[in-house]
Amino acid sequence: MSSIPESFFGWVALIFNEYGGMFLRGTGATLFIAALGTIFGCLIGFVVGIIQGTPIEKGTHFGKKFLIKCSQIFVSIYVEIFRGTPMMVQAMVIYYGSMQVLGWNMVPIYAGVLILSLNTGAYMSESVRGGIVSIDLGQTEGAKAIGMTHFQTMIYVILPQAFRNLIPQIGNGFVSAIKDTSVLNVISVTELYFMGRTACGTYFRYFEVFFIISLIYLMLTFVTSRLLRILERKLDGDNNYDLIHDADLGEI
Amino acid sequence: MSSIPESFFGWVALIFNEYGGMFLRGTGATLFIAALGTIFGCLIGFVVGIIQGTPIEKGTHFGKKFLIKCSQIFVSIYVEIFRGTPMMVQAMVIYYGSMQVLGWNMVPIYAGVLILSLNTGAYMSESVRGGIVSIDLGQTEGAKAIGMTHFQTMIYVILPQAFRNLIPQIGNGFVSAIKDTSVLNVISVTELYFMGRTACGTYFRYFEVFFIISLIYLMLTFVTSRLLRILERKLDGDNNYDLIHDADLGEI
Amino acid sequence: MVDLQNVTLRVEHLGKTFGNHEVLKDIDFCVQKGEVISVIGASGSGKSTLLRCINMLETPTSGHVFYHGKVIENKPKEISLYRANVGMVFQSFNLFANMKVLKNCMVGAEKVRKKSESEAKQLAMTFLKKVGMGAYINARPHQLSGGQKQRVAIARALAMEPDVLLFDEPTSALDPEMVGEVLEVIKQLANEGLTMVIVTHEMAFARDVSTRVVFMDKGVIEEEGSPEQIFGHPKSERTKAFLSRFTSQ
Amino acid sequence: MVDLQNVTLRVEHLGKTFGNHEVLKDIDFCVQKGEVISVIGASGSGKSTLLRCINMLETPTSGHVFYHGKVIENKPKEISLYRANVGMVFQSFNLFANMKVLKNCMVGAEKVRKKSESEAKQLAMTFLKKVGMGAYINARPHQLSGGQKQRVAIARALAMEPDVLLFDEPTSALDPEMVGEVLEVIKQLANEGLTMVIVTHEMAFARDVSTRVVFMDKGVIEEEGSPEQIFGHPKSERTKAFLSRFTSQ
Amino acid sequence: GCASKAETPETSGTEKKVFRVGMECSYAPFNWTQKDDSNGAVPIMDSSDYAYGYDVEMAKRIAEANGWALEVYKIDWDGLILALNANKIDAIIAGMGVTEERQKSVDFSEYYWSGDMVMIVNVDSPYASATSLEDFRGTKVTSQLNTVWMDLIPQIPEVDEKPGLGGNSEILVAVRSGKLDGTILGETEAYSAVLANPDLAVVKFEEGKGFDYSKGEASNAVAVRKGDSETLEAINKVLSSFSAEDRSALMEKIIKMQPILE
Ligand SMILES: Nc1ncnc2c1ncn2[C@@H]1O[C@H](COP(=O)(O)OP(=O)(O)OP(=O)(O)O)[C@@H](O)[C@H]1O
Ligand SMILES: Nc1ncnc2c1ncn2[C@@H]1O[C@H](COP(=O)(O)OP(=O)(O)OP(=O)(O)O)[C@@H](O)[C@H]1O
Ligand SMILES: [Mg+2]
Ligand SMILES: [Mg+2]
Repeated sequence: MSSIPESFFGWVALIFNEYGGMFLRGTGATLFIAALGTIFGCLIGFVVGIIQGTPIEKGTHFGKKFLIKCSQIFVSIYVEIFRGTPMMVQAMVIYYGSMQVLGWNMVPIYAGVLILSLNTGAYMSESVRGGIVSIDLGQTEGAKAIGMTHFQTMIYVILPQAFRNLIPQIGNGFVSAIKDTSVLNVISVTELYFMGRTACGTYFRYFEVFFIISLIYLMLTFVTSRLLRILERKLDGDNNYDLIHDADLGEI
Repeated sequence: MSSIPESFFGWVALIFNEYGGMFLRGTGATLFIAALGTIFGCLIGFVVGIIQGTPIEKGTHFGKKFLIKCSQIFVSIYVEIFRGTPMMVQAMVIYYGSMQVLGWNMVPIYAGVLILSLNTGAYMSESVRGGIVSIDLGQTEGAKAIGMTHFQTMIYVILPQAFRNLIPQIGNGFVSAIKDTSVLNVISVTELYFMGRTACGTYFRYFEVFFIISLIYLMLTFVTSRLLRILERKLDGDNNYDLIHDADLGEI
Repeated sequence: MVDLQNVTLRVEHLGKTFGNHEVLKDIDFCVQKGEVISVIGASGSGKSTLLRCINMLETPTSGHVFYHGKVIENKPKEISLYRANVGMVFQSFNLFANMKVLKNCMVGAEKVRKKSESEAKQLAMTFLKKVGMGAYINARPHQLSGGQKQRVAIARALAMEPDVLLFDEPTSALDPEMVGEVLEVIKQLANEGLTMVIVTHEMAFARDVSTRVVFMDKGVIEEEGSPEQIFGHPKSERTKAFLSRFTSQ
Repeated sequence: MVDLQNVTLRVEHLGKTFGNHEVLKDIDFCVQKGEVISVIGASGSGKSTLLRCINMLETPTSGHVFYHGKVIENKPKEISLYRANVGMVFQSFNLFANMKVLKNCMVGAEKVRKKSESEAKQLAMTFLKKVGMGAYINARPHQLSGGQKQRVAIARALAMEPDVLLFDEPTSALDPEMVGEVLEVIKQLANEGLTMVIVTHEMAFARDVSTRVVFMDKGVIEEEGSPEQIFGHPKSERTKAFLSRFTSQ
Repeated sequence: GCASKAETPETSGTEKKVFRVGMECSYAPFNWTQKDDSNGAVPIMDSSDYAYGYDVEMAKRIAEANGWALEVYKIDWDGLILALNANKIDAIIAGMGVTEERQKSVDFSEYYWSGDMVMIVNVDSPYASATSLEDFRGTKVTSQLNTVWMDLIPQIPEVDEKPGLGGNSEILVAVRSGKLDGTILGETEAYSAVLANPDLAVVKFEEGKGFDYSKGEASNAVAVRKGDSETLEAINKVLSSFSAEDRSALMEKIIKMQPILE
């Protein structure tokens, strides 16, 4: 193994041989953080979307009005800040800040999940807002007319429909998350991209290293988008339905 | 300037004093690239969305069928690759690759616009796909029933409606773009984040530098989201309409 | 004339303006327990808007709605409860696109009325069968024909077991046979004490089913009275003109 | 009986199945130039599906559609041209939500027929006035009442100056007065040579306006004939039963 | 400012003091990552990989001499200072050069390595045979962002300075592509880089015709928290016991252990 490779793929083979295991472990960390971050991020996004969309009607009790208004202002600030600042800065402030000021010693990978969730949540909440607007107003009216509260309307009628239309956004969010984990190396999370940089720092062969890294990213995102397409098709439901025959009606 | 500041804001003042002009120039570059990148990215996204959604009907002429199929495969590959690989790698390959292999000497800032456009376009096309699905099928049928082709249906009926619902995505895209320009540093674009890192490297005062940088980012994104909200409200149209009086009807 | 004890719904000085377009003008109107009121009138005269205001889906620009003598205030909780008791069938159906037919009719009983799943199912099935949609419980709204959607919408409203039902053209998409069946259902419900306000374009339906007919024109109630009165001896010129086609048949 | 020269539309062995649900069964049917055909039948009998198949909005599972003797093949260009000539008014209107009323009626003439803007506007205004919607040209679809939407939908289809028009319950949301007016418009169009197929639940409308009536039941054409024949002396038991409510009035 | 409450290195019960060191583990031959503990590599905290290189060897010796237990943390360059100030690590040993500005934020130990400054160019370019800065007149040059090398670029006559780039490997790509005529690098890492990229060549200047720099800029030192004199003294005591010859011998040995040369 002592000779230095001559060709592109010779280098690729050498680097993969030496760093393959590390790349795989890095991929594991990336996937772990990105998957959890996207899931929590979506949850945050939906919750924020609901809060932002809660109407403050004239007749609402004062205390409740105040509470709604406060939480709306709070989530607006949250969204603006987390959408508006680089995730690397957020990571530095949350991780090192909490250590310096509060003395918390967070485990980097969990801190990473937290930061990514908050970040994805901020973007997602905007998408959710768009998704809610795009649902026909008649659906809201139908739900209200049977006495559903705003919250019930959201949970049972609007969000399930918005969710289906938001799957491409969730896909985008996950794909972004996979790549955004790379900034977490400032808080010493060693994910895939950092492993790539490490290999570069050792071998000084940029294209060869990032050829491997990009292939791994591509595989992850490709599999994700296929899975989400399947989910879409599943949510669209069967084209078919069975008629219940009169004879069976009694049983139901 | 020679004395070492004691407080956080002392450092902030010192750094701003020293690097303020650079930060502003960096902001200019960031805005230029992000704005153009988002605009072209959206155009790409809409075009790709249309191509991906073009149905291949049984009766279509063979040549045309082939053409549609080819362009669909082509855009799918484009989307997968540009969504699936880190933008920094794309930048390296496009900028240095074109120089090394083709001898093109691109101007970094235009190369940056190109790369960001391609990247945003890939994400946007997924959003557009989601936006198109969420438009009521009746709209497509209405358009088809008056003899519109698939393309006309998209241009005159579906996309204008999808566009309105996609504004939050476009906002997200622009905000991401503003921050993603930071990776363009690998092709020597000196945008805001790069200026920040430069300032950090000199004084090692990360929090202070990134406090300033984050404030600038926040301002940019805040203004953007407000502007887009205004656009949304504008597109929703006036709540009001004027009845045309019988007397005036003749004139029209 | 008005038996205040039995007044279920009352509308006072109700006005609704969209922009500078006055759609309802100072409407006074009351509904007594057990009444079946038909609202007729030209397209665009404000019938749907009246129902929507009564159900608080539009906030009236002026005036108040009283339910059992109590003014309905714009408090979310109160309005939700009110709406559960005052159901509505929409002109455009508004079935929940994400639920199958059965679920569409169950969700209200389950989530709003807090009934058990089996009770809600029982209830939903009863009314779906009543409107002849028992066979379609597994279909999704977009798989139904116009008339089928309309019938599901009616069943959904009925499954809430409301006190008052507001129908916005409940038979517009139905064939005469089906209209007859729905008319039977409505009569039966009326006998069971359900109060109903029905916007309709089918004069025969209005004549046969209702205890009182309200004729609306350009945002005001032009004339109201018993079916015999309105169809037999309309007073206003507008009413006469409007009904001329029907009565000449 | 069939004058092949004048056959505008012909449907042969048309079948349509959704999943394992057979909605149309081997339909044969032809429309001659200048005819006004009413299609009646129970809810869910397949009337809308028939129109949608004729207009190729649903791909038939079997059978063919002929227009002026030429089979309509599933080629995008050909179908678009065919649809421009064979218009359709939907049961659910399907107005373009992003356009005002005027634009809704202009866009077809402008973009499909390639007329100039002023010509298209002229055309749109003519038909909008005809259906009494001239005053509403600046409104957006969601600001219209049900009947107003329906009238705009009719105007939109007419503004394409089609050869054949397929109407899916064109008067379901209209009051009797308006029904009368639309009937006038339809008669006038018939006189001008427009061929029409009208799905309707209004038997009086069918009787008064059409040259031929088709009764559909469970996906097949149960009976067809002149209005006198169908309403006066129906042969099939199903037809008799279906019409009993109407004829007993 | 809250770092003051921490006593360093931390004492935990009866166990040995722990000496926590941060580095990128991505900068051969000073520090790199490898998959096993061959050559005496040290495990990286929170990971199953190992770190080795000249910096790691230094850290090992410092820890050993003081009786501390060594922990190596792999942290991105931009995170190192933050980690130090947040008391996540006690020292940065990452090939860091000493500048006046940096000294305002951290304290530096004595130098533990000094190298020459060289340039890297394409092997078939006219500059491959250069011997003085004058030969680079008017060339397109840049170097790694936030390094002392960036500050030297203006010394090249009429230089066309390009913005600094993030990592060495990116800069090498830029030089190979022709976007740059050359880049400045420390001699030590330059030879490693050229080893991996035979189409590049190192230009070493003749005495007095090269860059003019202070000793600190060309030297590497350990960084500790400002005011943490206890740790600093302990480190300095160990470092001062190495002679220049010891260092050269060690570096020569380590360069041969680089993964590239295995
Ligand atoms: N997309 C679909 N998937 C499955 N079944 C469908 C679909 N569209 C319609 N159907 C079924 O086909 C049958 C005929 O529907 P169609 O809309 O043609 O009825 P119709 O005669 O127009 O009834 P109506 O008078 O109520 O409008 C109905 O039973 C309906 O449930
Ligand atoms: N959101 C709105 N904004 C502006 N105008 C509206 C809005 N909704 C309804 N209108 C107008 O109010 C008037 C009354 O509408 P409404 O729907 O109450 O009529 P309607 O009596 O139900 O008619 P139809 O019988 O046609 O359903 C119409 O002229 C309509 O254009
Ligand atoms: Mg109405
Ligand atoms: Mg139908």
